[in-house]
Amino acid sequence: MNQSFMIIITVFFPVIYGAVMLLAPCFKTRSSLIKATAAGLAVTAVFAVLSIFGGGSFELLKLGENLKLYFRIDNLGKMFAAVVSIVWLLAGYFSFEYMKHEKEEKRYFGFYVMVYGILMALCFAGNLVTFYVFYELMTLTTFPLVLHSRTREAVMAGLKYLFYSLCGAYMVLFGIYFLNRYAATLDFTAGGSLDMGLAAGNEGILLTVAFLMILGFGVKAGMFPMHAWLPTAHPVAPAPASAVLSGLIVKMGVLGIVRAIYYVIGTDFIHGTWVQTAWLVLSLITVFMGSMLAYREKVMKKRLAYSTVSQASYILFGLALLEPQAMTGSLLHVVFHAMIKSCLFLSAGAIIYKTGKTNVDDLTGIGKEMPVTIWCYTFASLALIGIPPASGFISKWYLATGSLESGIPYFSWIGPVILLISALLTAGYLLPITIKGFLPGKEYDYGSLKKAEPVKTMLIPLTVLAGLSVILGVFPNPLTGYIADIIGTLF
Amino acid sequence: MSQYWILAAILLPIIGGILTPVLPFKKRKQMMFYLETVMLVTSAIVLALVAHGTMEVFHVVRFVRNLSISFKIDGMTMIFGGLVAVLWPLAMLYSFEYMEHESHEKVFFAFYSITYGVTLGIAFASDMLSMYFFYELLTLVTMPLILHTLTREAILATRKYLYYSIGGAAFALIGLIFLIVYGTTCEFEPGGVLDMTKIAGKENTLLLIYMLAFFGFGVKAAIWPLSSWLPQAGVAPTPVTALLHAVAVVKAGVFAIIRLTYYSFGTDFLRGTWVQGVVMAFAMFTIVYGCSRAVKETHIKRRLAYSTVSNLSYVIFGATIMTPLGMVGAVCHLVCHAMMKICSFLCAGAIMHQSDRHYVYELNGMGRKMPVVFGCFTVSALGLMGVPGLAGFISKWNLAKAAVESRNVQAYIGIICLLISALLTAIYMMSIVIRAFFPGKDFDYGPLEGIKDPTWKMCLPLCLFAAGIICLGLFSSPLVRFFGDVAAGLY
Amino acid sequence: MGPNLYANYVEAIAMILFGIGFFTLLLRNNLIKKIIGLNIMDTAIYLFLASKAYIPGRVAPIIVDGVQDVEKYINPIPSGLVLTGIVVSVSVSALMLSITIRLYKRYHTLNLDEISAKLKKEGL
Amino acid sequence: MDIIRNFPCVSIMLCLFSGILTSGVKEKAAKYINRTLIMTVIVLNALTLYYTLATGSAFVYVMGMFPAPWGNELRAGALEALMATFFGVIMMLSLCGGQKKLFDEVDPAKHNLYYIMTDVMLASLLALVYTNDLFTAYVFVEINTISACGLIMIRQNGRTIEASVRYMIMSLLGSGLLLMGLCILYDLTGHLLMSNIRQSIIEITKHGLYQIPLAIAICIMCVGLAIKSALFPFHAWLPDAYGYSTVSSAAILSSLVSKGYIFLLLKIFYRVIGFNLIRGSHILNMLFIFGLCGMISGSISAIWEKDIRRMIAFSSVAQIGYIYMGFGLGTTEGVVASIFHILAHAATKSLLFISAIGLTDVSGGSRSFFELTGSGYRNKIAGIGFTVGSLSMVGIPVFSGFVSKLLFAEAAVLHPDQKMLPTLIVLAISTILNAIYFMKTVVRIYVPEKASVVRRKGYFSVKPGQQKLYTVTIICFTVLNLFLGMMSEPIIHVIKMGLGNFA
Repeated sequence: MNQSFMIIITVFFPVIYGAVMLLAPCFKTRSSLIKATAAGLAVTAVFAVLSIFGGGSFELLKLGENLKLYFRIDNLGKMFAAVVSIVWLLAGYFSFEYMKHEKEEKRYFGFYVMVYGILMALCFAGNLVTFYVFYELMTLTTFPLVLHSRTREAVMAGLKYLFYSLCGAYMVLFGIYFLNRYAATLDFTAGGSLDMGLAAGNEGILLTVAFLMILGFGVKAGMFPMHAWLPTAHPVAPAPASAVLSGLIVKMGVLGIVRAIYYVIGTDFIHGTWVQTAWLVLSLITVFMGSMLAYREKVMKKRLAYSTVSQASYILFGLALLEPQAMTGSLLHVVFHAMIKSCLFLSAGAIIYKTGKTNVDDLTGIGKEMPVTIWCYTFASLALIGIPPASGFISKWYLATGSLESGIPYFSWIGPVILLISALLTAGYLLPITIKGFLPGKEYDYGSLKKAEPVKTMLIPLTVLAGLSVILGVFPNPLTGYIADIIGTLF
Repeated sequence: MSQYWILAAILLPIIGGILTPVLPFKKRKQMMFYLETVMLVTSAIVLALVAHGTMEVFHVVRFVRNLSISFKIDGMTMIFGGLVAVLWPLAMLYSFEYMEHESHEKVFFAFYSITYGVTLGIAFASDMLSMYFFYELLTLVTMPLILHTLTREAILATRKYLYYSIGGAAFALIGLIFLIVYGTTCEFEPGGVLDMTKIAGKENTLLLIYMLAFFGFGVKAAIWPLSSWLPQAGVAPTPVTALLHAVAVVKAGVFAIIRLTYYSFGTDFLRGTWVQGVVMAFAMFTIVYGCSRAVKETHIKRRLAYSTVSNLSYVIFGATIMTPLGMVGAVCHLVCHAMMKICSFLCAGAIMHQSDRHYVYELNGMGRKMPVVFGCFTVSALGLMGVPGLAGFISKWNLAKAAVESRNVQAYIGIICLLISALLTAIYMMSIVIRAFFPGKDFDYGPLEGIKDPTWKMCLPLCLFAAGIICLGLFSSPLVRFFGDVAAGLY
Repeated sequence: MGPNLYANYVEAIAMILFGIGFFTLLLRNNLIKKIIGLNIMDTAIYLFLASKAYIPGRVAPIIVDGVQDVEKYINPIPSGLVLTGIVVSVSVSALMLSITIRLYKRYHTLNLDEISAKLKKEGL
Repeated sequence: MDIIRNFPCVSIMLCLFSGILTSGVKEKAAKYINRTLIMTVIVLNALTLYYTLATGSAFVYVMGMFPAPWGNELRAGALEALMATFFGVIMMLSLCGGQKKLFDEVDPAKHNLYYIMTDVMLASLLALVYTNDLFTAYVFVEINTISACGLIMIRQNGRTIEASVRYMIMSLLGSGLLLMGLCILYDLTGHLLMSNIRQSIIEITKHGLYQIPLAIAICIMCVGLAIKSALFPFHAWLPDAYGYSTVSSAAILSSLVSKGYIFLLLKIFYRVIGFNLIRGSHILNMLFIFGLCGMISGSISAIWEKDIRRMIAFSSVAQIGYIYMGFGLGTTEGVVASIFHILAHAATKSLLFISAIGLTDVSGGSRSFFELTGSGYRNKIAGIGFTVGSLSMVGIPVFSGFVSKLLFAEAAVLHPDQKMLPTLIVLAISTILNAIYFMKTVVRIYVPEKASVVRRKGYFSVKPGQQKLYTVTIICFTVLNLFLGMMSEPIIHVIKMGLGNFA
């Protein structure tokens, strides 16, 4: 019991803690606020670790019959929870320094702590309803992070984010309504729990439902055609926020799809149907389009956001193949991309923080000013492009092989091609910064050069993340092994 | 014996109201005390009756032959009566504060409490005629409340209200006659009272008549195209708009429709006929229509009124599914919406009363100045959006569940309407919240000086309602089970 | 039709007269003409009644030399009716005429439409 | 007990004689005579009603020595007695309510004329109700016309005189047709007593003789009476006649005179020709259609009307439409509904007229709808009266109008063939229209007028105490309305029984 109870603490402690932080009139000085936040995050992390190792399940309360809030920790959940915790803590640590030049930190940190709890809840959610509940809450609580700066642009972006997400959420809700009828149970059961007896004769509507759910969760994962909010919303947020948005919140969309398709509807049901085809098409379009746009984008954070769009769809593509290899690839990419993208955003943040430069073209010689940052950036980019032995390579390899093995006509070979192209594009939009940064060319006057290396608070997260994104690539086996037995239950 | 308590419950507020202008009150306080006592005593009686359980019919006045004014207590009575009994005293408390600066408030309060009695009459009515009687009476006693300000537009609004309602009642009367002639009895009985042997061969006429009666009652339930009186009636003082045009009057219309459909004509007779298609289609259209008008509207109260229009049609939609589950959904939303809408209306009223701002674009930054009011408003807004954990989610869940269970394609489309309207709801409610809390980067709070939360008389009801919304959202299952029993005809 | 019509030509004429009177009363604007129409109408009815009362080859129901059997006399009741009718119509015409005089004194015209026009002007 | 058998005749005679008597005396005495007369009439007929209910059958009173088929007869059944009593009551109340106005508007020299007229009017009404002889009926129709004309023009101004002329002309047309019709009937049957005509008509129809003349006769009579009772296309004379005469005349005319004719028509249907035969002929469909048109057009013109009294007058056009519609349904339920509506409408409409006058008085005597703003506060009792009347007309439960509407609708629902839907729809629509113009007025009279305007226009306000008689009248009318609305059961029972006795 106490183990299961730990889940509840993990979920609700940060939420309540954050709420208190928001409402409490204390925190005169900044340091006290920082301390409070740090404490909150740390404690939550401890709880998280405990519950990850504890496992177990817990039913909180019934909102209505089969509307129960139910938590269960399975391997998938553990993996996501681990990733989330790592990135969240690092980004948080980064923001202690970064947020100095933003106003109203109290609100920021308050919500930051809250969202941590909610993400935990999403990872540990035991059934679709619970997942939906916290999915909505995530939207609402991350919303203040997005429009933190409260400029008109930020507010507009925030609204866009809100309404796109709600739109997606309601598609999902539509799905849930039907699954509640046609699924034996809404609890996540590996391989799906669709009641074929009931489903017989209603395949049409159920396939629609499946597609809507993919689309709905796809909103968060920035899948075409519902991707438009992402490049607007991520950049306006403060850098750490955009790091976690791109690194983690997007992944929650992915998690949602995995849960819905692999754990409720079941892969067999949509295998080879128009839904799978549509899904593949959409994800491939997104992959290509995302990197194209990123390539043409000049503002750094926007460029990174676009790259998120395309990278997230790598994962979706892998899932859409409904095939173990590819699935492995996707889950690996979830982990790697989380590390990499947050690393990239954080370094971008560091650059903005120190130099205030946002446009890519201004960054000539930046490598001289802040070498460590740019080195981290470079490693991360290499990983994202997929240069062996860096991590990205592994995941993409699995994806490619998976797609070739899947034997789905056309897509089995179109997929890898597009992945390659987009990899090239990735190189095209990430590396120039490094190159220009270190080799500014001869007309760059070194006189004006001044060291602008940020303080440790910022460097540590950067280096850790960059390190991880490489090391995980070098020693992928524990991770792949872990993922293998997740997948073992699915296929 | 306790039968006479029903009479007491109905007559007490009526007599109390009539006495209000007559009694010589020294101070305003005395009148407040007097009225509040009347309200509370009445509510106490009603709740006691409801708790006491079902009760046989008893006749008060005989009109013609078997037609009489008679009362009984059954499931629907419990629900509606209980709801009204809970809401009324709070709204009364609120209106004391609100009406302080309005003129000739004695008359106002007189009719306000008379209306209470009449509404209870509708709730307790045991047959169509009695309900029709109180229904007409309701129109008349609420007329002075809308007329209250005596401005030109108030007069126009009143006229429109009268014409619409009385005209509607005329058509309802036709339905009543048919029930008298073709029914085995005039009493309300679960499953309907039509005498199948009599109507053999006349089915189509009866369906037509049902449609007429439906739209007749639909006037008060503000179904398109008969809805335009409701936003116009917003000229009335806010307590009126809140209580009558969010709860008493409009809900009486919906209540009547449920009575008509489930207790008089009987769903077995109506289900699957063309008339079901028609009425459901109208309900669905109204759902979307109301929301979209609300989005365009900038006057706060009118916006809320339009949102009422659409939410009422949620209930009607539930009713027109014509299955027990549908009725559960309908009743559930009837209750939840009452809570949420009265809360949001009272908030709007508080805003107007404190700051005398009536338009949405005037609300920038008010959230800082009136945290309690806007907090409650946010809760109700989220509830209306159907955010999980709040009342709205539960009722929508039940509605959608019923729709899915009914295996009726039109109902499926209805679900989509629900979700679309949920999105629109998000737009028109959240836009207010966001304005209030995130007025924009360089917004000066200068003009807002002196605006603050109202006194406890206003805040207490608000907070109670907000709390109610949350409780309904979290612990609704016993209530829903009760509704289920009611729908199953156990009460 | 033809012989039938010939047989009851009196009734036919009565009907025609009635029609004339009726429409005069209805359509004429001049009050006096209306009254004349009224009288024509009534007269037509009396004619009708009288013609009904008379049975060829019988005598008026006045007792001369002792009562004889019923078959000998014509039907007396219609005559009675005619008398009553005359009384009524006389009184009615009298009333009409008196009103007409009043109106004429006020408005110096007998044309009903003109009178109403003047009334409108008076704004009563 | 059998002495009661004489009461109908006695009451008629009383009226006529008191009319003669009145002409000799001062107006004050005339008033008392008139009041006492009406009271006695009410009492006598109430007793008759009681008697007929007790015996459960109608009785025939032979006038003079000759038995049928030669002599002249009265016939009293439950329905007749009810009608007579009710007419008496309404007339009483209308006179009381309008009395003050009468003093203001009519110069004292003419008062006893007025009372004579009312007496004669009452006599003719009773005669119309009771008589069993068609020709007598005709004679009293004419007397009725004359006295009505007198009532209209007792208030001497151009409008009333013109109105009375128009009224005269239309009703003369009507009575002409009626006379013609009954002459033809007499020609066909050789009888004037209703019961005898009935038998011989049965004979005729059995042998299938004279069908066309019979049809013509029926048609002419119907049209004649329809004209006299202002059915839709023939209602041109009505608004002025009701709108400009002194108020009690208006009340009496609207609620009694036209009803008398309608009742006569009913008797002709049931007692002379036989309802089955009527149902067979197409005359009913004609009446039905005219009735429907009347319901709509009357209300619409009322909505356009700015003069409140004319508005009420137009509304009675609509109400008469209701009644004919009920006949037109051609079922017993329909007829019952119509008869009940005769009562309900009589009670309501006179109430409306009388309270309206109270309202206009406190609004500077102007009858324009817009001047009435806030008059409901200046003259409370009148305001209440008007509201009650309006609600009853709109058909709010517990008021008389609701019950009659209920009955009409029920009759329509029970109707075998396709007349059902049109009836129901038109009922609903006309209800809406009623609501529109009556509620508009109610709202108007309860919207307080600005104090400045009140001062400028010199409006005064009246306490209920100041005009006791008026107040009492209004209260009586209200009670009557509520009685009809809530205790309608016995009355409907009487009506049904009376119809049973008719045949």
